[in-house]
Amino acid sequence: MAPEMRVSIVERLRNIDRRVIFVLVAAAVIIPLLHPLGLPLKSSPPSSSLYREIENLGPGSVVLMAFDYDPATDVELGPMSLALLKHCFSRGHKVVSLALWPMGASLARASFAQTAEEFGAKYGVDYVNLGFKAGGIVVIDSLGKSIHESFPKDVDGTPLEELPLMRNINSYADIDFVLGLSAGDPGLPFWIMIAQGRYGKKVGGGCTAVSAPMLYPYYPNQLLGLLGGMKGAAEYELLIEAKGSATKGMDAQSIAHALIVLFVIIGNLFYFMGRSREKRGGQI
Amino acid sequence: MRREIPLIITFVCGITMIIQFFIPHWPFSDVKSYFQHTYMIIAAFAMILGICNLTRLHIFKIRDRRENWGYSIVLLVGLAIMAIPGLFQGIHEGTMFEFLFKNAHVPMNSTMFSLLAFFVASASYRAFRARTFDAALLLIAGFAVMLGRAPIGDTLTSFMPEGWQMSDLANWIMAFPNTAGQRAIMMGSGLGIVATSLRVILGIERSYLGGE
Amino acid sequence: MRNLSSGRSSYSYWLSVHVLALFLALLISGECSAVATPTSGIRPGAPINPSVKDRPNDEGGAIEITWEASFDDTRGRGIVRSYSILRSTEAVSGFEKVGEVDSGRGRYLFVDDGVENGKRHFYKLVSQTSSGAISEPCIIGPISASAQWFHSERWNMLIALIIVSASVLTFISMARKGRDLYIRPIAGLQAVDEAVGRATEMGRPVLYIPGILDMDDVQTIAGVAILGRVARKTAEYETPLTVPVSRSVVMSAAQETVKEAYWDVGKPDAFHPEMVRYLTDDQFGFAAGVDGIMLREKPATVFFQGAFYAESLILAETGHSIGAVQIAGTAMTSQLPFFVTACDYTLIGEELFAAGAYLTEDPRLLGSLKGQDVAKGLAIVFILIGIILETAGFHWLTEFLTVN
Amino acid sequence: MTADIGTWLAAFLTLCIFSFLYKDNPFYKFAEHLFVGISAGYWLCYHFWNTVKPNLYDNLVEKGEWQYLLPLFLGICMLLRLFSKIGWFSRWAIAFMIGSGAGIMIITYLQSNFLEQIKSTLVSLDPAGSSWTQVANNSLLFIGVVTGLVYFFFSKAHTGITGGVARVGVVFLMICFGASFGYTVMARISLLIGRMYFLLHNWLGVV
Repeated sequence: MAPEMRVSIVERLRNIDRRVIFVLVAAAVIIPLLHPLGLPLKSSPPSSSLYREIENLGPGSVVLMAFDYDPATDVELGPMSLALLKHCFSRGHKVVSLALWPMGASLARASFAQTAEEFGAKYGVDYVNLGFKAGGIVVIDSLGKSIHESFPKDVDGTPLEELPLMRNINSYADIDFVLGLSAGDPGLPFWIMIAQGRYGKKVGGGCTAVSAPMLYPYYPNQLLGLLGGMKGAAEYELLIEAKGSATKGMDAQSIAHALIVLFVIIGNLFYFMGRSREKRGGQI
Repeated sequence: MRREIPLIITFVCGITMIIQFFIPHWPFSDVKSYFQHTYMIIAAFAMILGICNLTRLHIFKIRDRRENWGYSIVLLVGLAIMAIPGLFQGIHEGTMFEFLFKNAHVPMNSTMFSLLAFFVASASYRAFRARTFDAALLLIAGFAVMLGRAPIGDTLTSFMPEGWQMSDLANWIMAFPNTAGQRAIMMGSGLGIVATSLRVILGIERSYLGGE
Repeated sequence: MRNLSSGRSSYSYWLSVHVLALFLALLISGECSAVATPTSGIRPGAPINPSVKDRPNDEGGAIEITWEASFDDTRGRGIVRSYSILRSTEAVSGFEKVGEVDSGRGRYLFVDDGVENGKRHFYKLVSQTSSGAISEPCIIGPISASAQWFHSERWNMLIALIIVSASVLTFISMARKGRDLYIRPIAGLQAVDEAVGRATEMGRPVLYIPGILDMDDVQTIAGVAILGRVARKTAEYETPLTVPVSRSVVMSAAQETVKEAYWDVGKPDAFHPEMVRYLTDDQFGFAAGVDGIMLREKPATVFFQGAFYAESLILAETGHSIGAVQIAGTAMTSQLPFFVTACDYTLIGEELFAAGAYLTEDPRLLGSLKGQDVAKGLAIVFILIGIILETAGFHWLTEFLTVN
Repeated sequence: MTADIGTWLAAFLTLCIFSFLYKDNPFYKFAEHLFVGISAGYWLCYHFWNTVKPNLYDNLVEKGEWQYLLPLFLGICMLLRLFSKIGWFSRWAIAFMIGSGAGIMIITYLQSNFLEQIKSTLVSLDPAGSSWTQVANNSLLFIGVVTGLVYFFFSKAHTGITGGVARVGVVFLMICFGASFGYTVMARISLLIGRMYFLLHNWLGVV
């Protein structure tokens, strides 16, 4: 190949239309979703320990599940909520959900709708959605006194007294495990601080990949288990042997990572090739 | 009057907020949340100003038939179909507001957010280059963390002993050099914020009131 | 002020309590846990060494109850499921439950924050098993809650505040008196004039984004301050300026600032309030809107000065795609890498706050920068001394720096 | 393929926004303007139902807490901007926000960005108490923080010793930027997967 031609190819690749990159990124995500590769996945210790904790609760235990996120992070936390609910229902646990984020209540509703039927769980008997309440840490603290006072009605406006499950549940004392799914503030750190720190409850949960490093220091002493980002959700799906959207997403995640690393390498390669030509006085 | 009263208000509010941190006794115990409520309420009223500004700009655009004026109609319609039911019907489940939030706002919001994946890729290709020594360091650190955070990193370095693999390198970078750098930036900008706030409270920095 | 706030001062009250309370207290306090008489099921041991005190450094209304695990807690025979805390204004009767804490720890702390200030209270503490058997009660008190006038654990903050403020204010006053202060050049700021000039030559507008947070954030204040200087330049050169904002209050402040700049330069007619445009409070709605403005108005120069989150890269990459010169500045550490890689110049952290001072060359602002340097120097000295002390095994400095 | 009208709307708008990646086009312009309009409407209602109603109306009218007349007054001051002659009243409200914001910032940042950070840097360099790698890592942390701080000195030119030390500081800053960059890449990809999954699963039903 003539050196001039090589220069022009290198030069063209150096200043490649970024839309080519966009197409490759899209392909790296779409193709693995359509045709899963089944790359091996193993669960990390924080995920496994959360699984063990839920597994070891006696049947009929009450799990308080906090939906502290909104639709923007549903992609990471939604699959976690489904996997955790499936696990709880399959073990015969009762689930009480609430939300410290306004949109969390309807996300909880959607997650229950996708899981309850499969396990024959009935609203009001096996699970209850208390809905949203503003106030963050204050709400978490008030549950130690009385859930009925903080949430007199459920998400649909039904008084709690009319829900059989809630007749015997009134404070942390009646709850066996607190699961927090959190996208930020208010979220898991507050549950750890109050429910675990002050009331001695067992606390575990999930968070977005971005906030995982902030929460790792709490594991395993204050936080009994943690699912970090979509990978954490996929690990939990693996543990309960029910593959869902997170598992499907994992292949895409690996391929996309590899692609970006490749971009960095190629970008630098062409950069240096172009530069060495420059030094020799070639045309840019 | 136009200049002095705002400066006095800034000073009094600033000092009060500082004092409340040191005095747990009433009335200072309630000051923080009261002030927070107050400025949330001011911001909510200011929202009306913003909406007026937005509406006026686009009404003018339509009136003057400026370029792309048709899209201004789309914007105003979007605003109206969200705000009118939202204000009168409420924002709970089952309302028009909630339908639009779920099926228009959320998908557009998430899609805008997900554009970042594409931009991260193009920035990696275009700008993540070892042009200088500094840039090379940035690149190497980024590379190590990117690889170390995905299963692929450890696969590539599986010949290394336990504790010396890619994920360990990533963890080490996050824990030490990264923390040190972050901390220096945090301390510097923390001081910058403290000094700027001090100048604001004392009325030395007053550009927000218009001019020096 | 702090009557009854500690166990020791409550001792004097102890003597004056009702005779029956004294009797009960003597009977149970201390080793009230040792008794474990079986009634219905096995009766668990009571909590050990219970004590109460007024919660320190608060506005009153709260009492702290502490105790150690019963012998039958999970560490012992493992039958205690939880501890109940009951409160009354009398020593023998009228107890009402105020809380319950799960077992499984060595030491316990419960805060009862529903107490009236200055009123005497007694507490009853019992441990209970899952079958419902309860221990002998421990009755403690009396105790009353009170408010404090100074937070005794915040001396460190007060001292730090005084030191930092003093060094900043001293140099401001020195600068005011005409003392010459050297300030090193910062690359991004020297480029400001050039960047505005470029837009003028190309006949394209300048786009200025003062972050996405509200006016109560100092980064926004710094961003609006720099906007003032940039607006003077665009007024001088008669270059169009567009300022999209995502908060209405920022819109008002930015309008005032730009208007003032145009008046100062003597070009009031060139100012239009529409230069500052409110888009939406929404993070990505704002990003979408700004992207649209960039693509259609094709600014030659883009400034990002203020607080930015994830939208930083969306904006910076779009700005790059239209070939604009981009000058960014933020103290958001998570977004700095994106600005550093995608923009031409980036003001890192503290440089954003210094920028206002640079561009005006107002001696008072320069003095404040010098004061910040002194504070940084002190921080370095502190770190050096602290590390020597830590290495030598003394931890008091580290403890002193802990803020509660 | 779904028959749900909401999902169709969401899918259409998703594709409109994605079309931006190709170039600016009528679909993107449509979605962008709709998005700005809808989100402005959303935040207006959000502030009304989550701030004005509970914090102002309920406190003032329902509970009769007269101290909430002040926020009402300042809010009205803000609105006076609509009338250019008395628009300067709005400065009172702005001054309130800026003043109280600055006060709270001084405290927050002095604590979290200054004292706490100094404290976390006070690590032991005693090899007797910890391993040599620990001592090396701790020294690195300490050197990074101090040299990074020196970089931010404004009143000293970056020449001579100061220049050398600041140079080391820059090394740490660059590593820190690289690490944050690499770290964020991962989180961003998940978002894209989420959107693609929505299109392929919820809308088209092919996955």
